[in-house]
Amino acid sequence: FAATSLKNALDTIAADYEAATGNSVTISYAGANALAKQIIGGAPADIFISAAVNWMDAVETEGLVVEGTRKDLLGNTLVLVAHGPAAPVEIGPGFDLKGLLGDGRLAMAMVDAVPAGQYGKAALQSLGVWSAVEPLVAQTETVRSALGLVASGEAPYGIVYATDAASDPRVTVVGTFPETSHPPILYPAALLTGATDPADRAFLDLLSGAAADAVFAGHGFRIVD
Amino acid sequence: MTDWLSPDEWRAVALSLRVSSVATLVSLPFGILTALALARGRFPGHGLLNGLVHLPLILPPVVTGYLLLLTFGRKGYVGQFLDQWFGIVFAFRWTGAALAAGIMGFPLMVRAIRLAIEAVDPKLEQAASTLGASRLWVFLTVTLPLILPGIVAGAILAFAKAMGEFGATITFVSNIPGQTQTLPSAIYAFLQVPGGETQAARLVLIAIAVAMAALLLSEWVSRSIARRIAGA
Amino acid sequence: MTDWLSPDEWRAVALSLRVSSVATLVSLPFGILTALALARGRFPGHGLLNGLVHLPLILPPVVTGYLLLLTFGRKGYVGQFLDQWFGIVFAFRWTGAALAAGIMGFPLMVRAIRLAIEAVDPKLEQAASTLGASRLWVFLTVTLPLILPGIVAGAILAFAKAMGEFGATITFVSNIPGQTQTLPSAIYAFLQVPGGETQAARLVLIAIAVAMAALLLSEWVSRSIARRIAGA
Amino acid sequence: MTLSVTLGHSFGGFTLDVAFEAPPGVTVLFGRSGCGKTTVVNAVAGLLRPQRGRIMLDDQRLLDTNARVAVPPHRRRIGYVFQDARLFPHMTVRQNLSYGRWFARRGNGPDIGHIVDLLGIGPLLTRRPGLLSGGERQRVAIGRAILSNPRLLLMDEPLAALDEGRKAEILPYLERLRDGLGLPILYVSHSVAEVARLATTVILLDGGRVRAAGPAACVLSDPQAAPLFGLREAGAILTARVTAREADGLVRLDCQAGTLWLPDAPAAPGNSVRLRVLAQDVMLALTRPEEISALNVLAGTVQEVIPGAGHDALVRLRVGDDALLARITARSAGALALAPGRPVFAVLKSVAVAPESMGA
Amino acid sequence: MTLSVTLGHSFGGFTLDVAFEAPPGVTVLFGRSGCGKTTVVNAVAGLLRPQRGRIMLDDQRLLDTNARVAVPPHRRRIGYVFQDARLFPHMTVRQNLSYGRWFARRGNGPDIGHIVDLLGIGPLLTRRPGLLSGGERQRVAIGRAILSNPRLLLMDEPLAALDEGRKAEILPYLERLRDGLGLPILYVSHSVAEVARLATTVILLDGGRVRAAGPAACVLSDPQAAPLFGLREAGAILTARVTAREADGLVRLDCQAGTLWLPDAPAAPGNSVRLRVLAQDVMLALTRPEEISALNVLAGTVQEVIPGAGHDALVRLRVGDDALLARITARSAGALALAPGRPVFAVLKSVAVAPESMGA
Ligand SMILES: Nc1ncnc2c1ncn2[C@@H]1O[C@H](COP(=O)(O)OP(=O)(O)OP(=O)(O)O)[C@@H](O)[C@H]1O
Ligand SMILES: Nc1ncnc2c1ncn2[C@@H]1O[C@H](COP(=O)(O)OP(=O)(O)OP(=O)(O)O)[C@@H](O)[C@H]1O
Ligand SMILES: [Mg+2]
Ligand SMILES: [Mg+2]
Repeated sequence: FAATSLKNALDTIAADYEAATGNSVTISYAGANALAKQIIGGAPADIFISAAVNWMDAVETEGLVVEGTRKDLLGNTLVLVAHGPAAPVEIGPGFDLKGLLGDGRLAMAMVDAVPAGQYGKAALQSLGVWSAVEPLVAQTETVRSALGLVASGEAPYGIVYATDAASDPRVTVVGTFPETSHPPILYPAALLTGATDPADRAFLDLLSGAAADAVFAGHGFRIVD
Repeated sequence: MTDWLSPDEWRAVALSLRVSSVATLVSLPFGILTALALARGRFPGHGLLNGLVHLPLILPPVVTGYLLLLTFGRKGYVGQFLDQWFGIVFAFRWTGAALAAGIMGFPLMVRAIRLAIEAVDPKLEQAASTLGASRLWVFLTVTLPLILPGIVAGAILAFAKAMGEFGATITFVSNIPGQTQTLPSAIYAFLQVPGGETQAARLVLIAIAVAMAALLLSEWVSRSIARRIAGA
Repeated sequence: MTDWLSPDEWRAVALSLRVSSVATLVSLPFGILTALALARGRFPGHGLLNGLVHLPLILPPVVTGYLLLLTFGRKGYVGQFLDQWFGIVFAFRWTGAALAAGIMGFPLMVRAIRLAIEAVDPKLEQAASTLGASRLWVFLTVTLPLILPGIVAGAILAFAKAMGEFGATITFVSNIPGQTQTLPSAIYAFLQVPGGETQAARLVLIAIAVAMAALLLSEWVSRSIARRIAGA
Repeated sequence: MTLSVTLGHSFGGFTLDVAFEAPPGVTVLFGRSGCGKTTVVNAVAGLLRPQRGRIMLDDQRLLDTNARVAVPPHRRRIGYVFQDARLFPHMTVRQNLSYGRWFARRGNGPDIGHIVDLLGIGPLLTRRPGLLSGGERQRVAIGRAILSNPRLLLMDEPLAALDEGRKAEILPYLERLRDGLGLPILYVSHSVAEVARLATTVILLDGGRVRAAGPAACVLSDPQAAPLFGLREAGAILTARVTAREADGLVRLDCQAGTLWLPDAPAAPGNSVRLRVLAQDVMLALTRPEEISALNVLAGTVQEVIPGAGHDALVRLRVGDDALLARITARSAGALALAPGRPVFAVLKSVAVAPESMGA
Repeated sequence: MTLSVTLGHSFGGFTLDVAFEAPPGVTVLFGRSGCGKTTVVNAVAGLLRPQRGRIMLDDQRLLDTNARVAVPPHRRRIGYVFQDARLFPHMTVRQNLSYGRWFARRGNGPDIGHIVDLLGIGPLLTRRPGLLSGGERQRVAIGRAILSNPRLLLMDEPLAALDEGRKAEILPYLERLRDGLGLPILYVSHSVAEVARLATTVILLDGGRVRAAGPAACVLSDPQAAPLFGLREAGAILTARVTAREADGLVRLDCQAGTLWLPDAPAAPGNSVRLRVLAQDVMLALTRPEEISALNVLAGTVQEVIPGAGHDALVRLRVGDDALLARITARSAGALALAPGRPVFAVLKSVAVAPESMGA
């Protein structure tokens, strides 16, 4: 079970793994929240890679994580993107995001629900601009939709992961949020208690291996040691 | 009551009601016309129209929302046209939410009305025409009253669907508290947070209560129409 | 054709077809019975049943999926019971996807059938009873054939809905390729990935094609039934 | 088989309160539009659950509101020809006809081919009812009810939509059902000719109540009932005994006042029959007319001359023990100086005493 | 207003091919069940689009398939009383009645209160049609059509579901519509009595074709047509002139062969009328009967004795220039030695020549 945002990278890694070992990997991509609930509800999952720390916490609290296997696999950065070519923006405390937007909207994932939104909100709060732009935020179901809004030009700016921003030529990264402005963006992974096959552990180990790191990095993820 | 719902939540409830009612009422005339065309018409594009109407049912809501965005968004062809000529903007407005909800409920509405139209005895319409009623009058005085239960059924389906619609809405007009944050969006937001279930449950109960009230009302209307037609 | 769809995609198409068909066919008898109870019954829980049937329409699909997970999941009461006594498991199986799709399409199916039942002239049923047919036989030989167009309409709505259902399915049984990854889930997954739009579009076209075929078939069946009843 | 019915029911403005017995044969429910005929028939069929009532078919209780007994319609085995045909639109004519068969437990009812021929619906068998003509539909409905092999047949104006020719073919068949199979029939009709021809018993309804009931002959000659039938149908009953069938085919009947010849007889020689003679078909003469085509001349005495509303008068005669009514012009009554006690001859054309006027 | 109709249409097994003229007055379409009457009426109303045909109402072209003209039903201003009532179930009886009014452009049609009284539907006005009795429904349908103030009235067996009493009230009203308003009526009926009473013109249909057509009196006495009407309705036409209304109310008419007295006359003194006399109501005598109640005795000669199927015979007489038919027993024919050329007296009871047998 893995968060949807990992799909491209994980698919590549899994394909390589299958080719190399002959073992087959089945990956179910969905939102971290849905996956966590399903795992708590008894889903036959062996490995869980969450896009947010809190959902992994929820699973761990239920005692479903094999002790000692949880590790933060990946990290990500948060960027401000704009539609089409645009001038870079200096992101710092009190920067004039509102002025930048004009009467346009700032596309973000849901700020209370979706991790990317939560991180974005935290960042804007710590930079002291949240209250100014809050009424202008268009919250979407997923971070991808936020990217879509910017890509199609419906919203001039949006806050998304660097990994997403890299994938779409219609958007320009105009700035990166300082890592200190928001809680660390981490993708924890863990072996679940339902896993019996030793290959499961092997695959999890592989994910933190160098080959995997290269793939993840290729998709814009930050590798956490 | 106010104390156990936050202002944002209240606004979500009110907005949902507004969006659903407007979506239902505005789409009703189109629904009736489309149902009429599908039930009675024999024209070349019949199959196409039928398919088009069902599309929102077949497609995942996100896709529908995305297509809406491409069409009716600020940069969409229709959206630009409407904006320039009529000043109608859907993007990021509650009207957009209503549009999305209306389109998602449209197939349900059309099907119910169509079934009702197909059940009308054409002999009664013939009788009306011999009494001097033109086709329009026949429709207004005979067909329409007779399909009223079907229209009510279609409207309530569309309304219920609109109350629950979320995927297309959020994709199209996103989720702006007080403007486009409907009840389902709010519920969704709570579900995304660990431990948000109880708050979500509260909103779910409200949604259910509202929809049930509408449902009971529609039942009652349908029954009283049916009873009148039976003659008692 | 095989070359422009990956095996996983093929499996998603096949699975969607299977899930939708099974969901439609299995829920059909229940749909007919429920519609019958709602159209004809005068029992205490009438309003409640009516509300319950509409619930999946009112609730955001995610909520429905979550409720399904709580009820029919491995840890759910009903799920555990079914597992222990009948060995039926829904969780994370395609059967679960079918259950979710069936439940989501149920209100549409019931409403269409109910409208058809309400349009049947009870005088014909009375005539059948004077000819010696018990209530069951009256239903089988008179009511059922007369509501066939409504049943077809209900089934096609449910099928279309099942083809597009996604929110409840992915919440309930997740998105496991070859097991629970239906066409809409696959589309959704592609939409969430950078550069997945074209692949998503391809799958959308397939979904549309399948649903249109089903739609045309149902149109044809309905028309030929209607023509037979008209006597031509 | 005897049907006995007691019913009380009220709709908004209409109250039904009837009690009658329908002995074997054809019982005709007769009355103005809206007087409650269909309501009674529906209650017998079990389609209407009356507020109070008791319906017995011989000793089987079909309904008893006191005992909370109500046999459901499909167990009553009662065939019903509805006022509106109510054919099943999704079945062919043939399937409609054989529908009741599926459920008739005891076998060999009427032959389907025979009924089809009788009703002239052979060419329609593969058609669906949607586009049949009004009369065709009604004929199929009659066939369907008869073929369900019922114990009792309810017919609500079954022949109203049919032409005289078709009626003339179906009526004898209904008579045969009545006489041959002993199938009791409860029959609603507005046609006095049909009533006179078929009825064993007549129940006269008016405003939801029984106005008159009894053997057909009695009710039809009841002066009280005359307004309901119309003046042209006023008549009286003669009792006669069939004595011989003569060489030229005519049947000789003796009654107290003289001899009658009829072209046909409803019974074998030696039996007693009742003849209905319309007041309109009776001519009066002071001397026995000779050399005329009318064969039937009866001697009697005037009992009463009742002036009518127009220029006519109804003359009641006594011929033997029987009464006879004659409708003549007031002028003739004067010209012949008709007054109680005056002896007269009643002339009836034999062909006017048609077979359909004879109650068995 | 004259309606002229030429139609060709075929359904699966049935082909319609008719042409007729309906002059002012009542034109009755008569024929067996399934012969195509409703089909013709539907085409006139515009509800059926025939494959070939031309329908003219005076000089307005309602339909002409050659010229591809077809006036839509709502512009034809033709009232239609359907064989099945087709009331609007969602409207009250009153709303049903006034439905046509909304669309009638020219004002002052018949008075709604008057029609309601005539049809006896006053107590039903606030009810909905769903639970009306069969006859009540039909009466409302008649009212609805008349009140739509049409130029032509189509009536498909409008009185079939009604009792004699109600018919006796409605028929004179239809006669008044015919005569007073000059409203042409195309009327489908199975009842010879209705035909005889109302019809100006009779169109006899058989299997989709016109078998006979013309003034009512001619068609009704056409021996060719007799089987379609039934033998009991065989009759002939006498032409007579109304000469006086006498003191006791009887009307004196002279015809070539003698004098007739009728209780009522369809025309004022001095006018010529046609009388229909049923063969069944004619008695023959060799000597002029005296002291009898029948006032009407005509002298004539036997032209032909036609033996019937049973024990009866049809005797054709010549009385003056007119023909007269008498139906008597074969025995009487023998006893009176009836043969062509033999002089006889025809006795008709005056009351038997009822007003409904008179064509104007
Ligand atoms: N739409 C149709 N398709 C096929 N056959 C039809 C259609 N309409 C009528 N018919 C047939 O045409 C014939 C004439 O029908 P029509 O209704 O005109 O008869 P009718 O003279 O009115 O008879 P009735 O007195 O029984 O009402 C019937 O045999 C009928 O079955
Ligand atoms: N379900 C009902 N509710 C209210 N009134 C009714 C109902 N059914 C019948 N009536 C009324 O009861 C009366 C009797 O109806 P019924 O159908 O028995 O008449 P009918 O004698 O069959 O008349 P017709 O000869 O016109 O068919 C009518 O006045 C009718 O309007
Ligand atoms: Mg009735
Ligand atoms: Mg007809």
